[in-house]
Amino acid sequence: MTKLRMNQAVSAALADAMREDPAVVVIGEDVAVPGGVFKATDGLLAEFGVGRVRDTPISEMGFLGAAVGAAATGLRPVVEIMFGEFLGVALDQLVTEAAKLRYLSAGQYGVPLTVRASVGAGLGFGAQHSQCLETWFYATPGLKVAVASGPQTAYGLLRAAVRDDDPVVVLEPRRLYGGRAEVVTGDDGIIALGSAEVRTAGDDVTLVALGGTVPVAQEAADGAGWGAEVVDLRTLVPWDVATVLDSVRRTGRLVVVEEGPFSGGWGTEIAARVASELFGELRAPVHRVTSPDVPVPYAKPLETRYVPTVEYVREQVGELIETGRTPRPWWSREGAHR
Amino acid sequence: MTKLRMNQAVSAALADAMREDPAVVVIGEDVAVPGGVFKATDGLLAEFGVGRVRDTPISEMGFLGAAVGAAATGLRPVVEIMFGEFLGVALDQLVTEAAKLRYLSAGQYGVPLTVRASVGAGLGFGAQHSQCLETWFYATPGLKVAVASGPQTAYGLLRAAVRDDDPVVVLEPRRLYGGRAEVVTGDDGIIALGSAEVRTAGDDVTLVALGGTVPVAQEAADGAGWGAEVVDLRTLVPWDVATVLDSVRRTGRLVVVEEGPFSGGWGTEIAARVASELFGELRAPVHRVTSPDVPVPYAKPLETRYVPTVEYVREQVGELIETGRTPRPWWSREGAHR
Amino acid sequence: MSTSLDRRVALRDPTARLERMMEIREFEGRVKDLFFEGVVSGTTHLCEGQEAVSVGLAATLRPTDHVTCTYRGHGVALALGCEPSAVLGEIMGRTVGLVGGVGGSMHLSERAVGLMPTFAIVGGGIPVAVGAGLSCQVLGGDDVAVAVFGDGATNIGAFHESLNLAAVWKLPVVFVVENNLYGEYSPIASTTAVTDLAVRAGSYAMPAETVDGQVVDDVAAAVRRAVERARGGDGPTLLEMKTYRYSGHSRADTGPYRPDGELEAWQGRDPIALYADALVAAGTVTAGEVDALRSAVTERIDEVVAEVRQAPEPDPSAMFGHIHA
Amino acid sequence: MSTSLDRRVALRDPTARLERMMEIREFEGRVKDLFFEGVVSGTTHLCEGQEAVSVGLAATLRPTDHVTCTYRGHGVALALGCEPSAVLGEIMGRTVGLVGGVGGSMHLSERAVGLMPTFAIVGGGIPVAVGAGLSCQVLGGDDVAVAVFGDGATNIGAFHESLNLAAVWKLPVVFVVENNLYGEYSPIASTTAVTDLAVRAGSYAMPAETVDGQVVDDVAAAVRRAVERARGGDGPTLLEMKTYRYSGHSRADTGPYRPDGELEAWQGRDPIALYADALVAAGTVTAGEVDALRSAVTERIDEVVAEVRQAPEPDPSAMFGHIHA
Ligand SMILES: Cc1ncc(C[n+]2csc(CCOP(=O)(O)OP(=O)(O)O)c2C)c(N)n1
Ligand SMILES: Cc1ncc(C[n+]2csc(CCOP(=O)(O)OP(=O)(O)O)c2C)c(N)n1
Ligand SMILES: [Mg+2]
Ligand SMILES: [Mg+2]
Repeated sequence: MTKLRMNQAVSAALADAMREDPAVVVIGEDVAVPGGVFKATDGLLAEFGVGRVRDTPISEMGFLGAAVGAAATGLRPVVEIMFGEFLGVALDQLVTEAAKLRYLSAGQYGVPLTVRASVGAGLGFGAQHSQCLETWFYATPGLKVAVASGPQTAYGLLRAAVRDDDPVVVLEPRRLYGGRAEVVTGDDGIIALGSAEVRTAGDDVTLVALGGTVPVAQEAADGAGWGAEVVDLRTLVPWDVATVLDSVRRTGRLVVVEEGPFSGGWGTEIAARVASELFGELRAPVHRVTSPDVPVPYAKPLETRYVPTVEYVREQVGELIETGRTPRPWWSREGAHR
Repeated sequence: MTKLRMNQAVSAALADAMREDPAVVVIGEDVAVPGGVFKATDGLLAEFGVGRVRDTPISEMGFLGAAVGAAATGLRPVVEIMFGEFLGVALDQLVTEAAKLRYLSAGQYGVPLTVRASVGAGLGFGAQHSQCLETWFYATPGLKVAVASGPQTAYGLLRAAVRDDDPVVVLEPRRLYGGRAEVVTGDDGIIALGSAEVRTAGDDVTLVALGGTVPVAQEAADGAGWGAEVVDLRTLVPWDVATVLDSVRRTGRLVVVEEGPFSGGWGTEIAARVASELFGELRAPVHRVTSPDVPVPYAKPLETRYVPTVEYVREQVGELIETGRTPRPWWSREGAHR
Repeated sequence: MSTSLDRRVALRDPTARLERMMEIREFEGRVKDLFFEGVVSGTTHLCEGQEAVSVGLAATLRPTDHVTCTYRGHGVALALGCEPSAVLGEIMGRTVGLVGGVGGSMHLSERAVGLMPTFAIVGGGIPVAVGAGLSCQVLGGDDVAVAVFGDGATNIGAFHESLNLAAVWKLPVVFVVENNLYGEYSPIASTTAVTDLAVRAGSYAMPAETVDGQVVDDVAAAVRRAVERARGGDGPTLLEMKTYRYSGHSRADTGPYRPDGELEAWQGRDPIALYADALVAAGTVTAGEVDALRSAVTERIDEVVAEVRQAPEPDPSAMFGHIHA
Repeated sequence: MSTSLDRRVALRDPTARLERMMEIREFEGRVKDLFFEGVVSGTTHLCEGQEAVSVGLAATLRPTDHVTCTYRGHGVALALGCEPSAVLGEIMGRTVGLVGGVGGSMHLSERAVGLMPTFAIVGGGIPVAVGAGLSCQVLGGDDVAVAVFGDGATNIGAFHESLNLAAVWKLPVVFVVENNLYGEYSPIASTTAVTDLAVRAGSYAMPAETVDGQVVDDVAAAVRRAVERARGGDGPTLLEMKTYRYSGHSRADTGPYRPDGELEAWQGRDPIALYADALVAAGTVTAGEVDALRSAVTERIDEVVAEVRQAPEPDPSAMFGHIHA
């Protein structure tokens, strides 16, 4: 075990994957010589050379598409999309090509492709560099989506994604890159796709969090007067329905903690499924604690308020438990919304 | 009132909008001289000329982006995206640019842009030309999404979209283009965005449908032994929460009828919200009748089975009402799934 | 019966190239009939008139080279070696189809002959070919990748990004644009700022050739030059094939937007007639043998059609296969 | 106090152009200091060294022309006329900012001077300028649209699609590429198949010019020629401005990837020094006046910084404004 920042955990995962399999190549803007703008590919060029670690032109459609073709013909590419938003110029290759290539070739061609993208607010990058965008990948059979919540999951999910024989998107909340923690590397550190982690035991509520909201939910639960099972979903597609249902069966309450707009957020999938499957068994309505329905604002006090805070999560969950009713979000309470 | 096919209703709406406002221009591949591959822009070139009705190169990012710029500077463009999938090469301009331009200019620039796109299965166009893709537009404050369900809604929603001062996506289920019905044109035919329509009264269940599943849900309800309020959602973002809640309060049961994969489908938004808001008031779990989690298959018997059929909807709803429990979908029943 | 690979190898022989062009022509005619009969659903994009490009290309490439192609891919598939019954089976959505009927006319694939799943999104296959070229370069050996696409596709961003990337990385890729003068119903000049597309290689300092796409051996020779450059490590080439599609864009389109006489002028340089004449002139075949070839092809395709008509449609369970590994 | 429009009109005067370049230089220096001080959050992309492009452009355009620009937009905003306090206010996330602080350094906008919201997605603003040009063409009048973007952006699909579309539709658009030799930390030759970007106009049969981007009046003259063509209905032009950014790409980047001496060589052709020398040589100003100008600018920016430091931060309710009409 070594203590690593999350970006170091990513580069450690890539290095281990590249050592394990010579077909693994790393492709992206400024990933080679500069080692990545978030330093998540640092050191790879030195160890693996220009053939396997490649700086690209600014052309996400081109190099993501190239990675799809390379994956179908013998390589195992890992593409860095510096900011998740940039998939907006390349989504076709992921959703309409990569995810369907195996199907449309009756299994003759697979696409063992991993796409890493940084996501989320918190670093003051403004409305076009701070979104999470998980739903872009929804309703796409053939595509898997995992989300890192810290150094260990960044390492373990990425290793699993690279080994996976199908396209996997790994989202990395960029405000967590600098956070440091002990990381188990090697095979023991690999986290199977599709498995959630129950991080704490508690009787009153299940908090399902993902990526950047995992530390928030955890901290909210830690100091609270109620007991929570905090579940790090880790993989969003396919998500671990069994683990979440088990947990909610035990606690009787579910709160999904999301970064991103309330309307149409990824958590609707979790909420809809759990509410139906556990109909009649819940002690309170399923609740989603989210950001408001606004683009991510820049000014610090605004951005800070945008992402659910520890206090806000604690307050919302507390009220849900206490009243058995859905708490109103902060923006409808304070009359902040015009 | 005139009887129009849905594609004719679209071109009638465009013609009326262009007569009303000289700033309205129509842009897309083969929309001018050929009148659109689905003949949804037929006759516009003859009436409005090459300045306002424009055939484009095959470059969705380019001409959608141009429409964004034109909308911000005085025009009111309507863009045809021939197949919804093609937004995969241009999504950036819609989600990351158009939807945020007003915000990022503090209201100095608005984007009165309408994007029409054909969607859905049923015409044998295969996996890359048959998807619905609604969730690509989810969680994007600033963007509205409407879906036509026949000639009247195609006319009325499009008129409203063109008048709207913000970007609106209007999805047109392509298998409905040929269907004919009476259409109220002019101001009386305009359908306000954000308003659902309760099409029939019934005591047992609310069926919420959208676009291509509206006729299916309607037909399923018509011949059934149970009574349904069939709700045509019409606008998906923002959806008419009040109307749906009212209806479900009356019936006590909600079934969302969706074309597209079960996992991550648009209906999770409706299901999650209703299940939470009406917690404790429902007689059965909210149920989603959808397509299976597969890419849209080509062969006729497969494609026919992919979209929820009238019989399947009827059967699923019937079982929900009878047992009060979530029916299993056909693919898990028949062991069709490997 | 011959295998796909046998069919591919056969193209070394000029007479086989003539025959294959005839086969494609005959095949496309049947697909059109079957579409109008209503037994082909959805859409079809026929390539009559462009046979020399497909066959010239296939005659030059190895089966281990990688090809990405578009929805207008029946001819390329047949040329590369795919069995007519498997191609028609796919178009008719039958279990005997190349991918079991889940793909359809726009989605053909056979790995044994290097045909990656054809692309229904314009430009979608171009970067994918670049990636296949990357595999060739990184994994060693001297296979190459080829992207086949239309004139209209040269206006989409993926074209530009792909050519730049292939040039910068010096990848073994050949870009083959079938300039058939139309993108759907729009003539090239209405959508494209230059109509000689080889010019566009200049933006990438890439070698380019303009090729008479109606002459199969000219196509083969140009492809050979480009492929040799690629195999030798000298990077990508853009080949513009001047050609023409006799049918309209797709389905029931008859091409009413075409100027009078244009189709006829191109038919005057029909790739099959040109090659037949050339082979007869060279003494490779006699006129009688040409007729016999044509009859044999017709008969074979008759059989294929009969066979595929009888072939079973897939069971719903087929839609659940091959989504994940 | 002067308005943005006054500041714009002033640029007709050579001395004002010199002063504005000084202002931009001084401004960017302060932004860097404030970033390191920690009072500017997120990111900043400075344009020191490129002042002549911004000012030459602004001196030529009308306020009713439309400009799309990138995240590296402080200089363009100031040149177009935006008040330094409003630009800095936005960068520091204050209510006095151009868009009230919700945008930040990458999102500046002021309609009165034609500045559309600047684009943080590479290539995002290029088609948007084409669309603004479409408005000009369809609505009549002779305003034009200008897209400003970097060398790296010429590799993205939107560049290609935009130039083709503008050419085919003969739109009044000027494409201005600031070729500063780097895209982030990557030198142009490592990502771009040609390094003289004016070449790329050839793919669109579009006129192009290569311009010395360090000489403000050369920039202005080239822009004037292109704008005249556009206003006259003769369509788009590509202008390649050869220039250089003294700072690194963004934030704390100091540009360690640059070859030794490169920065110094460019500083030897500093746009402000070149113009000051030229104006002194022409007798337009004296050396003493140049120094006085510089001091005045420094003082003014001092005041601006002091003012913005005191300006209030927005209230959370600000995030709910301007989402819909
Ligand atoms: C991104 C995208 N835009 C539009 C289409 C619709 N479309 C299919 S084929 C076609 C024309 C393509 O023309 P060209 O590239 O010249 O190829 P050809 O059909 O002539 O072989 C168009 C516009 C598409 N499939 N994908
Ligand atoms: C689509 C997209 N890809 C990548 C980026 C990240 N990025 C921001 S600036 C930049 C470099 C752009 O270089 P250039 O176009 O030369 O402009 P410059 O910064 O030199 O002014 C990159 C890669 C982005 N913002 N958008
Ligand atoms: Mg063509
Ligand atoms: Mg640059």
